[in-house]
Amino acid sequence: MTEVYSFDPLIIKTPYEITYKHSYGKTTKFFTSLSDGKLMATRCDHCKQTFLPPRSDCPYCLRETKWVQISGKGRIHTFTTLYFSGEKFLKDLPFQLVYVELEGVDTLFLTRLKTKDMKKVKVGMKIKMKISRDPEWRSSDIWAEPDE
Amino acid sequence: MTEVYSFDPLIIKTPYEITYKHSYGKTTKFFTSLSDGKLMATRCDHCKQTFLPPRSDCPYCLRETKWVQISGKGRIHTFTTLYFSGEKFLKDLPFQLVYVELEGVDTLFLTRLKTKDMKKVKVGMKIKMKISRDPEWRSSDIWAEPDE
Amino acid sequence: MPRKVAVVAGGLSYFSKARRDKTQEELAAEAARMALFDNDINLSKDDIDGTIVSYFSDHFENQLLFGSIIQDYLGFNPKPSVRIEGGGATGGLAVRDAYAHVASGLLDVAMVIGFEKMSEVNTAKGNEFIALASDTDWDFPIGGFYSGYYALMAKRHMEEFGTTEEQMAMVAVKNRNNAQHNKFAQTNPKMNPYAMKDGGKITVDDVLKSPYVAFPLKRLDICLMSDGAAVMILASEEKAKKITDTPIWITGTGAGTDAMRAGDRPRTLSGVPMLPHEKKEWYKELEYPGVHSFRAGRESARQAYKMAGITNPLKQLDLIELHDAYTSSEIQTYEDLGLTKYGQGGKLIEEGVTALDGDLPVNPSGGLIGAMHAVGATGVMQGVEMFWQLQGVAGKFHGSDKTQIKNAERGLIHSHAGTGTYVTATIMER
Amino acid sequence: MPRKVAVVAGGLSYFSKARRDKTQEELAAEAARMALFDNDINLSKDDIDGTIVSYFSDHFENQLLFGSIIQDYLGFNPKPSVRIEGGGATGGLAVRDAYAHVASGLLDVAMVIGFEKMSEVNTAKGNEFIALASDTDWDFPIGGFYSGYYALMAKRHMEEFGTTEEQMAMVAVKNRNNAQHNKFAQTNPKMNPYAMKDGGKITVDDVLKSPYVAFPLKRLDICLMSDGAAVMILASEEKAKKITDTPIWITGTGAGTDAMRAGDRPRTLSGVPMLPHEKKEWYKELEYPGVHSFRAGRESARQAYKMAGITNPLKQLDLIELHDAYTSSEIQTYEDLGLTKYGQGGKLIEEGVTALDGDLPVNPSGGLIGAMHAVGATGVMQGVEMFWQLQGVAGKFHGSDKTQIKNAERGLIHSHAGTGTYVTATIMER
Ligand SMILES: [Zn+2]
Ligand SMILES: [Zn+2]
Repeated sequence: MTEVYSFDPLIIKTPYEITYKHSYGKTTKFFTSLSDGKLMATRCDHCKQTFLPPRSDCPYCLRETKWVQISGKGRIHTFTTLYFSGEKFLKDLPFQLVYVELEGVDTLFLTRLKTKDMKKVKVGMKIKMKISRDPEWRSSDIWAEPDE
Repeated sequence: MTEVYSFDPLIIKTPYEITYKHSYGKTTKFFTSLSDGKLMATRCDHCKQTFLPPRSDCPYCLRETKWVQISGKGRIHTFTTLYFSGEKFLKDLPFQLVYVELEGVDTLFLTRLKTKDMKKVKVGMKIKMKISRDPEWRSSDIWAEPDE
Repeated sequence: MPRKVAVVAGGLSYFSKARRDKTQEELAAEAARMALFDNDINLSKDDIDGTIVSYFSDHFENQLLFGSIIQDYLGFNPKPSVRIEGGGATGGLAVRDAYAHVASGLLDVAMVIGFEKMSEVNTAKGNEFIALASDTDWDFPIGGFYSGYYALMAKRHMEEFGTTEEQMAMVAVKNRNNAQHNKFAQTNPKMNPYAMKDGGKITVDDVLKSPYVAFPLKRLDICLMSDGAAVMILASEEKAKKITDTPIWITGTGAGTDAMRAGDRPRTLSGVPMLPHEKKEWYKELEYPGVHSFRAGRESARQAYKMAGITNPLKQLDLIELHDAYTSSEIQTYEDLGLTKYGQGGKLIEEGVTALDGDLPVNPSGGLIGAMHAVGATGVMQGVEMFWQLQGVAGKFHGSDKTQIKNAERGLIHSHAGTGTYVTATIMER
Repeated sequence: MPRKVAVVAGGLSYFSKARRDKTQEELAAEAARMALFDNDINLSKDDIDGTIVSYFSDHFENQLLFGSIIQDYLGFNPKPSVRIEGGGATGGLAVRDAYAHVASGLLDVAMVIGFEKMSEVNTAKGNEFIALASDTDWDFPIGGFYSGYYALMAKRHMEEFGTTEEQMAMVAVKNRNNAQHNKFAQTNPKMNPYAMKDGGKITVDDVLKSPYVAFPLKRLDICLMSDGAAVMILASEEKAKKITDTPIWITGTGAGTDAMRAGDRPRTLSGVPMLPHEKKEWYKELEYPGVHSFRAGRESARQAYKMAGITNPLKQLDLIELHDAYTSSEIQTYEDLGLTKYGQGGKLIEEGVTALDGDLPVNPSGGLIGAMHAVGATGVMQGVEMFWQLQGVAGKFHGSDKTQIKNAERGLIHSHAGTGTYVTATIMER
């Protein structure tokens, strides 16, 4: 498994592999709702704040939050196109990332923008969130598309 | 790559792999000397201390150390037999670990003990360090055997 | 003069082999809610001036910068925060760091948040990660595994001092059985809904018959591996007196270190650092620091006793929460803390001195063997336990009065990493 | 009153994309030797009472508990030590923690040891590790990459305030070209034997023509990734005066935090935390904290200025070492630090205010773009640079007099993590 990469100095090359079993805990419902075509956020009625990504506990008062459905419509707050990335996403390049302001949500949401015409993209443009039919149980199961 | 391990809560199983290129830096000589059948330690003449594992810098005075050859003969300071271990070494179980006091060395050295008769092993028993002919460029390239 | 520092609140999550019902940050919220809402305090969340975040390794979740997620999740932005790490002693170091932040005036009220979620990898991989906290060039590649390192040290202690496997087993029985009165404990299926099913009381015979993991250590000699969280709130004297009528003062803190590879300890260059009640001639024959003992533990105790004015720990301490990673290391630590002479630790457990009804109870909570070892939470859990004990409310929180040490006025918490690479000792007083 | 705390010595290693000639601990020894032996001090290694160890991630070496290896390798056992971590701000947090340890009386003389060796994985994996320091449930899986996050923030800054790519390029030129007079700098092949071969001076045109990594950020807008180490020694007032005739005092320290996911910043719940010289009406229209700015940077500056009695930073500071992870973030940080109004950062670089010969030079060392970014070493490097500048010996250490800011009496070091998750500001004075 180990191979020598250099002798002076001695450098050895070794792979290391880990298998993670990651629990989404109380945010599970976000992912399982996607199969019903529903986009869910969490809300603290006490603090009148709606969170996406969902938070099971309100950061302001530490009360438990409740689930609310959102429309998935919104506007672009800012955007970029990536031409380089970390190892895992090199195969996807180039791609677009956006922060979106979603109706009924107090936080901005970071997601990919899928569009055929990047030149038309601008701050304030209307978007709609889309849900993958082939879930990977990741935040990448949803993305934004222009809503025209 | 990702598979679902449970839906409630949602638990996803994902492998993660890293390839390390690890440099032994200034301790390189320890490993390259093994192919000449030499066991090398480092010494600070100022502090009169000999270190194995080798240290390129003396912890007492921060001067740079020099290389010295050692005999590899010594005695068992303490021992154990492992019946369980971390993932990587499960295949080797059971095996013996010892701290050895080596001639001319001020530190104790942790290594495997390879012996056919574990029942004879005791604190103070004479051992001799052996060098692998099939190096993996790891500290496991040397080990202790009874020296009788 | 630095400012006086008090503990004013504590909170714990239930501990479990796998708390899959919650994410790591949700577990931290469970403990934080208890600290803020279930203690008898005059304090709101907004009164917290900053946080000290305590967790061991990014490896367990493959999430770097987790400290930021915790600070954020609990809603403390934009206030100061820092993450502390030092292996098994992470929690103890975090408590000490919070002390430094408050004593120096940087924070008036500080929350210490300790947690670890070790269940997102399998147990053998978890053990491997822990072994990656030994030297990966030298000690890990030969089959490194912490139970092996501790077995080597325990064997040397047996050889040097005559300590027995039966004495070690007694430690396991004490701690495991104490845990049966603590509802947070992982080995307590009667009170903890997330406990292991095969928990409950054990006997010396059970321990001796449990399979060897690394001779002389058996399965029941070894601590748990847990998911969970623990939270403490510390405050300056001025604030503490407004927050609670019964602040618990931190009157001493010490931190020691030792070689990453236990074999590198300079056996011939040092003697035993002396405690006030000890005599040099006791240890004339003793090679020190050897692998039989923890120099860092001794050094941390020396500093903490000096700061707190303790000259005879066995008499002046009312209880101890001690990092019992292994039964052998609890015995070794009795000696490092000066509760008895080096070599006499085995006798101490045999004589019942450290039992729940002994002169100096050690690990009324159940410790790492009976209650939990969620690395970054562990030292903080000890602080919470000591806080409740000294306030006299341990029974209320544990769900059983049996663990409350009567009239406890002063205690020590002891946090420990690696083969003794980092150790902290902290004195808390009513 | 907490004790006064001074910096009394500093040391650096050469920085490089890959220092394969040495292990991480050997690099730390290189910097520690310089701190102990090449500064004009009356101090021996045995006078150090404890260490604060600063590194970002176990992932880069697959060695957990590395803090212990460093403490051990440099020969500080059995004295106290603790590891501090907070992503890119690790170094700044470590300096602050050392301040707390000395001010609180826990340590009289403390060594801060910062290092990182990022070359043991390839660059794309290194970038992925850094991206694992963003939320791995939400931000990482969509293609998370820090240059992308900063691009989103930079684009919003451009949109909101009219900042231009040319202004960003000017920051790169300033820092890269400053680095050509600093022998430790990774982009300086004339003076640093481990430098990149294609280093040297650059022009605005070079930056604008370099390929986009994430629009609007181009390759030359982005900081380096380095191997290396940096060491500072801090001391109490009493000790400092014995150690050196020219101690440099730490007169202010602040730490701020913000949401792990930049989108979670509560845009509608907070206003701009005001600095003494600012007027509320400046920011009536500004949604804050947005993703255009770093609330944590603002908060850290507010605390540090208050502690140091600074009411007008542009006038009262003589130089700044600033965490220029991106050219855009240097411009954003000008505003967070109150050197100019929010929105006017681009003008500041355009007008040459932060140039080596400007009113308030920023990053005379070359910063993260010109000199190095070995994460855990970075904030400590800034402290070493500031120490040498305020002592007036920067020329001697840099190997060129060009970088020494004349008569520098007071400076600020600024350390920054994530998308602004942790930021520290520290004021140092002659
Ligand atoms: Zn709320
Ligand atoms: Zn020496």
